[in-house]
Parts: sequence; C-alpha cells; structure tokens
Amino acid sequence: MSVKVNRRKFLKMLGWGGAGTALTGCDLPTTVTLEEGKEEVVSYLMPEEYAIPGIGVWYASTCTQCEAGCGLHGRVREGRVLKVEGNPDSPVNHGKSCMMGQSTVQAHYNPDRITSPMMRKGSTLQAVSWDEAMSALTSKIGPDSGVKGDRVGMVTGTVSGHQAVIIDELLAQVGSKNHYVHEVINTSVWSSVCRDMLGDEMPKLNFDKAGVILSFGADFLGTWISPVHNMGEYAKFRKGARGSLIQVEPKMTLTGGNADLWVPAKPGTEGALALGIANFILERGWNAVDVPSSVGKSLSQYTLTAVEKVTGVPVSKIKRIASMLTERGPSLVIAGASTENHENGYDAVASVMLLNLVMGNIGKTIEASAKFPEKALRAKQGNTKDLLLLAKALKDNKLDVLFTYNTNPAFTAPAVLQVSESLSGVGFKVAFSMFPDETTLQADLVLPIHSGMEDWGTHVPAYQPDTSSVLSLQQPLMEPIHKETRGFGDIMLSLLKLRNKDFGKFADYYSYLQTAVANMPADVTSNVEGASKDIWTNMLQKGIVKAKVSTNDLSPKLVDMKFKVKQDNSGYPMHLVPSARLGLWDGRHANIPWLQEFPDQIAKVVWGSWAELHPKKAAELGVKNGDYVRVTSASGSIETQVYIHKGIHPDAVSVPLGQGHDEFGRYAKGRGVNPLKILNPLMERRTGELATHATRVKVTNAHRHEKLVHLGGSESQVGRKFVKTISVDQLRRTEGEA
Amino acid sequence: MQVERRTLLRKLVCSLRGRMRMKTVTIKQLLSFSVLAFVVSILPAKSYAELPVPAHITPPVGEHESPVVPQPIEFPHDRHVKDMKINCMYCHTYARRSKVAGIPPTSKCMGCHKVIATDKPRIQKLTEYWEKGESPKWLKVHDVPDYVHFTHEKHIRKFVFDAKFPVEDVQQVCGLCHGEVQGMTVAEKKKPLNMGFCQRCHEANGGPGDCWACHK
Amino acid sequence: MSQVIEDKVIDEKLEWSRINADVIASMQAPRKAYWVTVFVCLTMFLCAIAAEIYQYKMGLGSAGLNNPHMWDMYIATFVFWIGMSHAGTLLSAILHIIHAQWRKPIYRFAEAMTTFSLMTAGFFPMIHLGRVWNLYWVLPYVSDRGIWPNFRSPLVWDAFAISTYLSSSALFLFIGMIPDMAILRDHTTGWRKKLYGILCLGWRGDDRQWRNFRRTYMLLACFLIPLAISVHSIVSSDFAMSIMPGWHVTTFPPYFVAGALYSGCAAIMTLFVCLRYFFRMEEYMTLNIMEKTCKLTFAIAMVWTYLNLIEFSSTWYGHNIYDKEVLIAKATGPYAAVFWTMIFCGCVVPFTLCFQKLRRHMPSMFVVSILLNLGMYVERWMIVAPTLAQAHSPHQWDVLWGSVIQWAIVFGSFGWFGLLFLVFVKLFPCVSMYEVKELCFHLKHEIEEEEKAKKHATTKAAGKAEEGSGRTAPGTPGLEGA
Amino acid sequence: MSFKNILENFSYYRRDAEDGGHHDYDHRFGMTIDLDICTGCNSCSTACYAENNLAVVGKERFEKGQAMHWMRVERYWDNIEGDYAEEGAKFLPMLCQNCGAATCEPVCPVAATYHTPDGLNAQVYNRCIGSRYCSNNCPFRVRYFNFWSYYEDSWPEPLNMQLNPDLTVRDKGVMEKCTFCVQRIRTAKDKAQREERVMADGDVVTACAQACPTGAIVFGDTMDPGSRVSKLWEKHQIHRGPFLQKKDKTNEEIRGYRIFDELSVDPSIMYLERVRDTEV
Repeated sequence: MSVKVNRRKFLKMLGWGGAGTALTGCDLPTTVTLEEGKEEVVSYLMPEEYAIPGIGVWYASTCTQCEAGCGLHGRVREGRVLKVEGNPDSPVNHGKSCMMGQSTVQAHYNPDRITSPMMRKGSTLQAVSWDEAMSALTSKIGPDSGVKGDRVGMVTGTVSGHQAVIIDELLAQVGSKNHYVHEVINTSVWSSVCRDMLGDEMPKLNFDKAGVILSFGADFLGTWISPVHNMGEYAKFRKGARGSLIQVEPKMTLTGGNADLWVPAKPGTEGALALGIANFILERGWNAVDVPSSVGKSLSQYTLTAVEKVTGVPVSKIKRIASMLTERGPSLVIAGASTENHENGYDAVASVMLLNLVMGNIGKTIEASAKFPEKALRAKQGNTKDLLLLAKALKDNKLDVLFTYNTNPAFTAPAVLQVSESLSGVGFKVAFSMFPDETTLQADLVLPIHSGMEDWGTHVPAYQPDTSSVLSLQQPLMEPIHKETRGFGDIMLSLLKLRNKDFGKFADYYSYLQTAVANMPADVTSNVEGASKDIWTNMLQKGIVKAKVSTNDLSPKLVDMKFKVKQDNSGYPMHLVPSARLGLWDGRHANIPWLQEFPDQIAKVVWGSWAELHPKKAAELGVKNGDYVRVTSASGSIETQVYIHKGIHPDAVSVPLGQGHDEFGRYAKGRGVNPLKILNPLMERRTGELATHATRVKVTNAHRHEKLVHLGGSESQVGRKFVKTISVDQLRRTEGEA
Repeated sequence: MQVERRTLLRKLVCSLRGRMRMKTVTIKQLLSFSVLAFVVSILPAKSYAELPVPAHITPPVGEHESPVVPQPIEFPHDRHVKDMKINCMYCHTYARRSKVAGIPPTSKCMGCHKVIATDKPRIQKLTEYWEKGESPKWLKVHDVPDYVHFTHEKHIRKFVFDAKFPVEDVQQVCGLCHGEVQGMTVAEKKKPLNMGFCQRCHEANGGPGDCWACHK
Repeated sequence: MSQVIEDKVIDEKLEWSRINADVIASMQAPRKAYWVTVFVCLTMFLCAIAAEIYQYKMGLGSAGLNNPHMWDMYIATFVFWIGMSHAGTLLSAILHIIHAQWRKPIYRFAEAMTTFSLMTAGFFPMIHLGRVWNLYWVLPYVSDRGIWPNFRSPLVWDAFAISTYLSSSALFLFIGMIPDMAILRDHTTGWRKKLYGILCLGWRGDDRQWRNFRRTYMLLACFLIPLAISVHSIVSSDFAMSIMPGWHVTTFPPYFVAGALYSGCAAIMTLFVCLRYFFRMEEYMTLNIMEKTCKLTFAIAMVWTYLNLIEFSSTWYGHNIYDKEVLIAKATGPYAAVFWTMIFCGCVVPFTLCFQKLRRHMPSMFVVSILLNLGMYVERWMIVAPTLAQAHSPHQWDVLWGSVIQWAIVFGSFGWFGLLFLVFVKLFPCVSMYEVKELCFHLKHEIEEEEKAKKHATTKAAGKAEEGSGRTAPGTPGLEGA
Repeated sequence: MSFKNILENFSYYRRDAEDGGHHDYDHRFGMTIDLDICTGCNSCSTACYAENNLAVVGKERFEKGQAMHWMRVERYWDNIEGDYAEEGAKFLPMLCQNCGAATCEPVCPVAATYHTPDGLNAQVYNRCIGSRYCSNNCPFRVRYFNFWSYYEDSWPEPLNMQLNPDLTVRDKGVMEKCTFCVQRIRTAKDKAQREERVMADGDVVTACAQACPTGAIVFGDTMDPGSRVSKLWEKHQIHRGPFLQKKDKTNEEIRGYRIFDELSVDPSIMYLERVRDTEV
C-alpha cells in the first residue's frame, strides 16, 4: 500500500469508550447487551483510505522485545492493532516470530503502563503535567542548569539506529561520555574473542552450511544473538544433509533439548574440553588447517585423560565428538553464556574458536558480516561491564543526572553492587519508561514513553544475517492508547532543541527520521527495492531497507591458548547457573501475562521460579519436585521450589532469570526469585564483564513443600507413540539424502 | 391477539439473545422463555412486505417491534430515501466492501449540508459536531449477537451484483432485513434478525446451512 | 410346626381395625429420632443449596473439575441415585407379579424410595451442566431455528429414559395408594381428610373398582419392569458408548442393572430398620420380612460380584492396553484405597447376610446395609474417576478428589432425598394397609387349613391343605375399609 | 432442516452416523508437524493465544489443571538410560486433531460439535450447554472447558482492546478447542469467492503455522493434490480414513504417523518422527 498522509492521522483509532461501547462494525467480542440502541457506533470524521471498518490491514514495523530486531507486520482493524506476525521481507526473521514477538501486543496494551509523567515530591512519585515535567527537566539539565560533562550519565539497553544517534548527540551536547549500555543476556565475550581472532565482532554464522554444530552453552535456539533467525537456519540445517547438533553445557537449554548429543561438562571447564578436542584432532592430524607448532605444544598438556579428569566428560565421548567434527564437516563451533560468563570466559571462548580455526571453518561456516555503512547507526550492544562501571560510578557519587531508558539495572544488578541503594545518591534521575519497574520507581522524574507499537524509530540489528546490511523501521501501528505518553525520540528531540538550534527545524521525531533517512549515504539509498524509488515510502511499506555493502574476508589470528580451571575449595560446592529463557528473557517481560502463563520449554513450570537439580543431588538433599531449597552464595541466598530432571550437571543448580520482581505491575510483582541478586561480583579477567555463571553456591533443603505448578501429568509417554524417535541411518534408508 | 403475540415474540427475541450472549440467565427469564418458546413455536408466522420484493428473492419471514432509539440527531431517512431518492449505498458505502455497512463519515454529510438546508436545527446540530471535529455518537439499532458472523458484502454481492439486480433499487434488497427505511426518520428495527429469521431465508434462497458459516 | 407357621411374615391375628389404627397412629406420632433425622437432612440440604448457588455464580471450576476430570462425583452420584430407584420396582412390581406375599408390608416405602431417588438423580445432570439454563435443548421441541438435539448422544437418551421412568414410577406409587387413601379419608379429620378425599379419587371399594384397580396395577407393574431395566442400561451407555478405557465395556448394561438392584435392596434394608424404629412398626415390618429381604440382597450381591469378575477378567485377558492400564491403576494407583473399599463392601460384607443371628439383629443389619450402600456409591465413583485420571493421553493424567463445593452438593443430595422420604411417610402410610389385611386374611386361611390337616392327619387331607394354601382367598378385604 | 427432512434423508444421516464425518467435502483441512525440526519454543502456542482470544487463567487455576491452551507443547523425558538426558527432551505440539471420525461429535447431546464440509471438527460455542461429554470422549484431551468466567480477569482494560473481533470470547460453561483458525479460513474463502477463483494452497495459514520459526507446521487442504500438505501425506504414505495405515513393506520406517491411529479416529494431523543421530 502506498502511504501519503501523516500516519498518525491515518491510524486514527475509532471512538473507543471502554466496555459496553463497540466500534463501527467492530463486533468487539465483549459481552455487550444485544438490545438495540445500547451500543455506540462512531464513524470516521473523514473517510480514510484502507481503513474499512471490519477489514484488517497489515502494516510493517520492527519488534522491540529483544535486540535481534526482527521485522513485524501488525494487523490493524478499526485503528486497533490486534496481532503481530513476522515481516516476510525482513532477512532477520523471514516472516517468523518468537513468543516474545507475538506478545508485543500485550506489552502495548498492558494494564500496568505508566499513563502520565510522574515527579518525586518528598518521598513519593506524583502525577504531574507534561509542562511541569519538561520545565523540571529543563531546569535540571537545560543549558543554563550548569550541568556539564561526565556528571551526566545515560543507561540504556542495546540501542541502534537513530535513537542511538540522538542519544549520542545529547550526551555530546552535554559533553558526557557516560553512556552505559547494559544487557544481562549478551554475547560480549564472544564478540571480543571474534574481534581479536577473526577481526569481526559479529561474524555471520552459517548454521545451514554446517554438517555438525558443536555448541558450548550457546542457546542459539533460545537466547543467543538472534533466536528467530537461528531457528530458521536450524531448520535448514536439520532438513538438508541432516546435520547433527552437539551441545556442551551444565544445564539443558532449549538448544540442548534439541541436541542429538547433550554433554554435561563440569561448569566452567568447557574451555578445557575444547582444547582437549583440539589436541586430539591435532594428534590425529585431522586438522584442516595446519597450526604453528607452538600452539600444538601448548595444547599437548590437554590429554584426553587429563581433560576427562577436569571436565568429567568420558574419553570415549571426547573422541567421538572429535571424530564427528572431522567426518561430518564442515563444522561450526560456537560458545555462549554458560561458557563465556566465567572468570576465564575469554580463554574458554578463545579455545572454542581455536577449534573453528583448526577445522578450517572460517570462510565456510563463519563469514564476515555485512556491517551497516553508517557507523553511527550501528547497534551499541549491551554488556555487563557497563553495569559494573555504572555501579562504581554510583558508589563514588560521580553522577548528578542519570537517564535510564529501556533497561532496569536496579533489578538486574547483583545485590552486592548495591545499585538501587546508591541510586539515591544521584541528584536527578530521569526514567524514560513504559512500566513502573524497579529502576523507574526510584527515579525523580518518570517520563511515560510510547510503546513499540506507538513510537517511531529505526533499528540496525547487531547481527546482520544477510549479505546486504539491513536497516529496519519501527512505525506506529496505532494511535497512542494513553493520551499522556510521548515518543522517546520526541522527548530527546525537545531536550536537544534546548542546546542545539539545528534541531529546531524538526517538528517531531517523525519529521526528523524522515529527513535523516532521506539523507542516508548513497550505498543505502541507491539500492532501494520496490516500485517507488522514494526510500521513505519504501521503508513505510516494506519496513526495512537493505544496504549492499562489500564485506572483506575474515583474518583468522591464533592467540596463545592457556585455559586454567579455577580450583575452588570454599564452602560452596555447587555452581549457580542463572539460565536465561526465551519468554521472560532477563525479566523485562515478566509483566506480560501470556509469557507468564507459557511453560518454560524444559521444566514446563509456569508463573514462578524454580531450581533445577539432578536426581542424584536431589536424592542427597532428600528433596522431590515442589520441595523448597535454599540456594546460598557468599553474597546472599534465595529460596525456591525444585524441579528435578536429568538435563543438568549434578554439580550445578540452575535458577531461571526473569522472576523475583519487587515492582513491575500486577503480573510480575512478588513472583518467584531473582538469581542475579545473589551473584558474587566476579569479573571476567580479559573483558571485565560480570562473570554471571561463576558464582558458587550451596544448596540446602528448606523442608517446605508446595505443589509445583507445571504443565503435564506424566513425564513419560508410557509406551504411547506420541513422539517417536528414529536414528539418522533409518532416515537415510527411507528418505535418502534429502 | 396480534399485539399479544408481538410482545411475546419480542420477549422471546430478547430472552433468546439474553441467553445467547453466554451470560447467566435468571430463573425467571428461564421459565418465561421456555413457555414462550413453546407458544411461539406453535404460532404460525405471518409474512408481510409492503416494499416490492425483488423477483429473485424469497423474502425472509418475520416481524419485530421495538421502541424508537433516541439518536443524537434525529436523522430523517424518509427525507433522504423517499424524497431525495438517495441510494442506500451512497452513504452506507462499506456495505459492498466489508462485513459492516458503516455509518457515513461526518464529512460525507457535510459534503451536502455545507450548503443545503443549513437553516434547519438538525443540520445546525450536525455542523456543531463538524466544527468540534468529532462525529456524533450514534446508537446501534440493527445488531446481531457477538457470536454471529454476518457480512453485508456477501449478501449484497449475491442479491445485487451477481443477480444483476439494478443497483438503484438496492433499497428493496436492504429492506428485506432493515424494513422500509423510507418510512422512518431514524432507523427502527422492523425485523427480528434472529436465527429463525436468517435460517428461513437461507433455506429459501439457498444460503449455507453450515453452522460455522454464520457462527464464530 | 409346619412351613407356613415357620416363616409367616406377620401375625395373622391382627385385627383389621387395629391395622388401620396403628398405621394412622404412625403417621401422627413418630419417635423423636424421626424429628432429629428430619432436622439433619434439612441442614444437609441447605448446605447443598448454598454450594449450588455459589457454583452457579462462579462456574464449574468451583467444583474443582479440570481438564482430564470433566466429570466427577456429580455423575457418580447421579448413577447412584438412578440405581437406588430400581429396588422399588423390583420389590413391588416383580415380587407382585410372582405373588411373593411378604412384600406387602414394605413395598410402599420401597416405591416411595424409587420415586424420590429418581427426583434426586434428576438434579445432578442439571447441577453438572455448564449452562443449565439451556437444559431444554436436549429435548426435541419444535423451534423456528429448526435445530434438533443429537439423537446419537446417550445423554439425549437419558433425558427420555429418566423422564419416562420418573413419571411412570410416580404413577405406580400413586395408584397403589388409592385404597389406603380411602381408608385414611374415613379415619382422619381436618386438612388430612380433605387431602385424602381428593387423592382417593372417590374410591368406594366396590367390586368394579377393585377389578379395575387390580388390572391397572398389574398392567403398570408389567410396564415398569422392562422400563426399569432399560433405564439403567441407557445410563450405563453414557459410559459404554464412549471409547474411554474402562468405560467402553460390553457388560456394562447388565452390570449396571445388577448394581442398581443391589444398592436398591441395601437402601431398602436401611430404611426398613429406620421406619421400623421411627414408627414402631415392629409388628408389620417383622424380622421374617427382613430375613427375606436379606436373602434377596445376598443373591443380587453375588450376581454383582460375578459380573465384576467377568469385567475384570475380560479386561485382563483382553489385549486393549489402555483398558488394562486403567484396571491396574484402579487396583494399585492413587485410587486403590477406594477401589478396595468397594470390593470389600460390595463382595465381602454381604456374606454377613448368611448368618441368621445377624439377619435378625436390627442394629447390625443397619450397619451392614450402610456399608453396602457405601460400597455401591464408591463403585459408581470408581467407574468415573480412575478412567478420567489415566486415560489415553499421559500428558493429561491427573488425580482429583473434588472440592468442598462438590462434596457439599453430593452430601446435600442425601439430605434432599431423606427430606422427601420422611415427609412422605409422615403424610402417607408407609405400610400398605389394604395389602397387609390381605396378607393377614390369607395367612389366617392357610393356618386354618393347617389346623384341619392336623386334626385328621391323612396324606390326602394334608395334600388338600397344601393345595388350599396356593389358592387365592375369596372376599375383598378392602371393603372393610369403606 | 426439519423433521420431515430428517425422515426423508434418513439414509444420509445414518451414513454419517456410521463412520462419522461428512460425505460431500469441499475441503479437508489438515496439518503436518515435523517433530524433527520442532524446537518446542512455544511460538505456536503464543500465536494461538493472540489469534483466538484465549484466556490467561493465572497460577491457581493453572495448578488446578484448568488452563486454556488450545495449542500446548508437551515435553517428554523418555527411556533415559544413564545419568543424563543425552538425547535431549522430546517436544510435541498437541492441538485438536480435527478427526474425520471424531469421537466427540456423536456424544454431544445438542450437536454443538459437528463436522463441517471443510473437514473441520466444529464447536459452536453458543449452542454448547456444557455437558463436557465431548471432552471426556476425546483421547487427545484437547478440548478445554470454561470453568470460570474469564473476561474480567484475563483482559483488564485496556488488554481487551487486543481481542480478535473475528471470534467470540467464550464465557463460563462453554467447551472450546482449536478450530484450525476457522476465522482465517472463512476470510480466505470469502476473498477467493470475491475474486471468483478456487482457494489456492497458502491462501489460509493458521496462526501457529504462520508463527513457527522453523516452519515445522504445514497447514493446507488435504483434498487439493497440489497442496504442500497432501504432497507430504503422499510422501509419508498417510491416507485419509478411519483405519490403521497400511504402509508399503519396502520402507516401513517412513516418518509419517498419526497419533492414536489405532483408535480409528482419522486425525487430520500427521506427525513426522523425530530424528536423532544415535551414532554421536
């Protein structure tokens, strides 16, 4: 559809007066009375193209539920967005969507959204008008407020596109460099290893080209880099030559659940295993690329037996994995959360990457990615290093003004960092927020922003899965439901106007975007596809624009491998695995009823937290499903129910992220526990990331039982043919090499 | 007797709907309904149609009485339809495109009434709305239960376009379910629009008999 | 003493006028226990009402039902009450046809029981229905929507069966009472007189009326027996027609009928003991009658046990894995305790009926009959619950014990039944006067024959006596009432 | 339809009664779910909630077993020798199988559930009286009953603005189940009719199939030989009809199978066996 008029007007929502009244032709399935003359029907003031009551129209936008930046199509009827689906044009998700993407609507229509600006008066936050709020803002950080330099900070989640640009612009105007980009679920160690060893921090991974994937705790089907895209690739990988997936991790993730072979290595020893495999391969001379003898020497200490002793993975398995890598190649070896978030995570990931080098996967299954030409628009990826920095800055009272946007450090920071305590030290805290989460409620000024379906924006996925780089447009699918919310961009723009006159010419963020997009470099604008050559119209229609960029090949570089497993003889025998899950993610979606109601993919538990234990360990503790256990670390303890299964290493206890909110609306508040709270402040040595998986804990029986609320009566099929498994050779015999 | 029966019919329709909207029903309604259901089922239905009925349609049988709904503006259908001879689908323009006929956008009214009959009080009221930039809150008269899937578009297509029926007489077709609008000011519900009503017409004119064709 | 004297069920010397007096007295001054029971029943019933109102407002979730357990105790209780209703038919109709004299003093309350337990059962489909206000949709009525019930569904058959059975058994009860109504009309005053006056439909007791009366009664009896059988077969088809393991059983119809008669007899024993005590009926509800009832019960119990065994073994030796699983789960799974209770109460307890001492000892009989009833109730529940708990899809396995609401309503149903019954026996004679008179008359006659036979003890005379005992006696004792 | 009609066409109705289902089908919609590439990620389930106005029941009611997920992803731990689940978990998206000879249909006292000419197993909400016999008689246990009135609890303002107007919100006392997104089918049919053509493969995609990130779910008309679904059914030798599948002997290990085929209910969903590399 071609779109000319201003979309806001275009998306005008038909009269909505709460229950009892229905929209023109919209038989909203409430239980409205059917006596005639009870329902109100309101007509459009002006007839508008494409807005026929009773007929749904699809508009393109971008998903803001996680950082992957999938393209969306939203179904709009009578001016209300009803459902979102993937945007087939987007190379990120090819028209598919995950559960979080589908739930965008519930974030948007959430009953707990903040509906008006709030300002701290005394100890409480009170609703104020926008004028009051803005004047307060101006007085605090306007040009004549005297606030300058690094005393101003901004905490955000991963940002990209023009939001990133204006954030930078604002900070530049103020003269501050404190942009803390924080994500708990990140791949920063992986990225830095890739940068050092391959020269590309987000290399393109060809799952579909791989014959065998060896993944060290990378939950690429669930939470790693770009889940929806990965799942699409995974399907190809399974369908084509029927590759095999080997997953090495302490706790079975969604990916582990789909693996052909799931190998539980002792938590924190994955690096040793990788080197062991590498060593074995070198010994056998299976390596596709010959490596300098120095490396071979340093590897030689990782003999199979030694590795078995360290990792607890039997020699036979190590051999088999090694031979698989060689026979079934081309292979792809990746590493994720449970490998990289240790104090020696960098070394571990480097050892994993070594395997790729040795097997000669570089250029085959790992390729250079297409970087978006405009550097400023590229994604600023979140990490936990910035969290530590922020915590430090707060402790030392380095900040007078702090903006928070799209992040919740008060929830995600370990208790020992005392982020929420020391936040009070900051003179003026401004929260751009949709929901009353922990951080927002600590702010002095709360600015309610539009939801992802009401706001304008552009996104450049950090992971570019295509040969051409993509910029994806986020456009409103409907008129804001709440009158008092504003777009993030609009607010930032009005702040910028105070300091920089150049921005004066933009009425709102919409017009700013329009101009900015139109003035993008030639290699973006030149190859716009579609009927109309006008890039803006094209983006409105397609939701994305692709930039053909030339990628230079990766430059593999070996680094010296020495992976030491840290011996820990403190009184904490177990490893805490704060496992992320597709759904609640890092806790940002805990206020979405759907995502609370959907069972965790592995444990199938709903509406709460649980601790996963291995049957052996459970027997030691004398607990059964539903019993409460106390998980104690050096820096705190949590109490939750156990779920016992064989998908976890006996030395590990896994507590999922997402629950344990003190605030954050009716659906999230006071539900479950937050494992991040009891993490020890350990750092990854090379990158300075927070080593989230390094915390040691002890688990004790709390002698309390409650029924574990989870899906499914029997955990076994009891001989029924529900899911039947056959082996690959059977498959080959019947269907041949597809 | 006739009146008796009308009220009975009406009560029946209401209780029918009261029940069907899947809300609990009071015992009283319950009893009265079961009695009424019996009574009505044995009463012969009387058909009437003052409008000329299009030759290709067997008209649906049934009648309905209900109080006139107080609309924000007492819109005179009779004037527009009878005197001005304005086609239904000129204003209710979505009827042939969507499941709903749609209330005409205020701009459409103003299209004429910027100049026509501007001195009339009702028009002045309309103009007020227009100047305020909002459209009047009409009350829905012809309503089917929420679990009924009815599309104007299909009916218009079958009975008008596919049947090569002259579009200028479309009112005869609309009238089958909406009564003789040319005789009313604001729209009144003259037909029961309940399941029996639809059912009979579907049987007579070869409409779908599948439950899921109309129920959702 | 001879056979006739041995097991004469009642003292033949009872004056007919005294019979009238006793029975009428019973209706006016029962023991305290009666009033206590009435009160208890009333409270139970009121609790149920409260529970039902709550459930109606909130939805069936409040009954604790869930996805696998779409049905639970409501249906079990429904089947139980339907079953109970069969005893009356058995006792009055069947025994009437085979001229078992001893039924006469007790068949009246048995019939009452039939009617009332049916009335109780009738509630349960409604209580259990999600949208009860649409109940009438299961009946084929002419509507302008031209839609009909689904005649393939056993639930629709239920609707027909139960309504027919209820109406006809009520009629049977009423017809049987007409002569007594007349007697009461003549012996009572005030509102009772008016009431009975209306109910006796101008009974004068002349020959024509008696002839018609007996014909009608016999006719109804004959009609009722096959009906009763069919009703419970249809109820059984609610389960047998499904594909669920443990429900899809060929022997269910006979099994259900047997179970029905069983529980009915057990119930009769209970009520027998109660009434005998409440209304000082020792002379009418004699131990001999109790003995006969017990023997009958024992016989039926054995039939039921046998059918159980058949069902189990056919499942055990069959090759339907799902059925087998359910059977094993019943015996060993979460419901095992309940299951074995059923086996104990249903198959073991009846053997106490073999001992004459016990049979003639009312308190122990009371306990035994209660146990039998319990067993029969549990049996119904063991049909419904375990199957749903462990059906085809293991993912949906679940164990359910019902919520407070559900229990309250189930208990309340007993209260309701008790209430109806107690009011009835207070209002109408729980012992059929005219038939007792008949009984005495015949007995007297037989015994006279005995005496004669004794006097000149010749085989021929003896033979005559035997013969005489068989012959129905002349005269219409009913006239005495008039 | 009237009583006269029943009498006249008795043989027709009887024939239906014998082997269930319909006889003059326009379409027979069916599905294929490839358990090999299904990752059990719950996207289908979410899409279903979004499309079909499914109620969120909350923790307490979920515990009671009263959840309303038409599309549930079952997870099985099975035959695990040794200490670890080395084979991973087994996932199974379970939804109404829209059986051709559905066991739920004959037992409904008011014919609220019946077979449509599209081969769908219909549930007419406003006709349902809530006897729950259908659910009891469903071996898959995929029918969900509204044990409570969910409207207020599940969609507090303004969440109810998301409700899909193309189908009702069911109130308490009504049985409901997966409809193969009949509202989408309806729309697609109308569209095809408007454009005066027959429905083509891909005109209608159910919410779950649309969302599935791995494309494990394929939906289509099994009567249209050109459709992807019928091609798959052909390939895996699954045929319509309430009987046990006869597979050709040469390769009896073909992956297609229908759950509870031995019950002769003729499910419309073919599952493809999960393949795992046992050599690893």
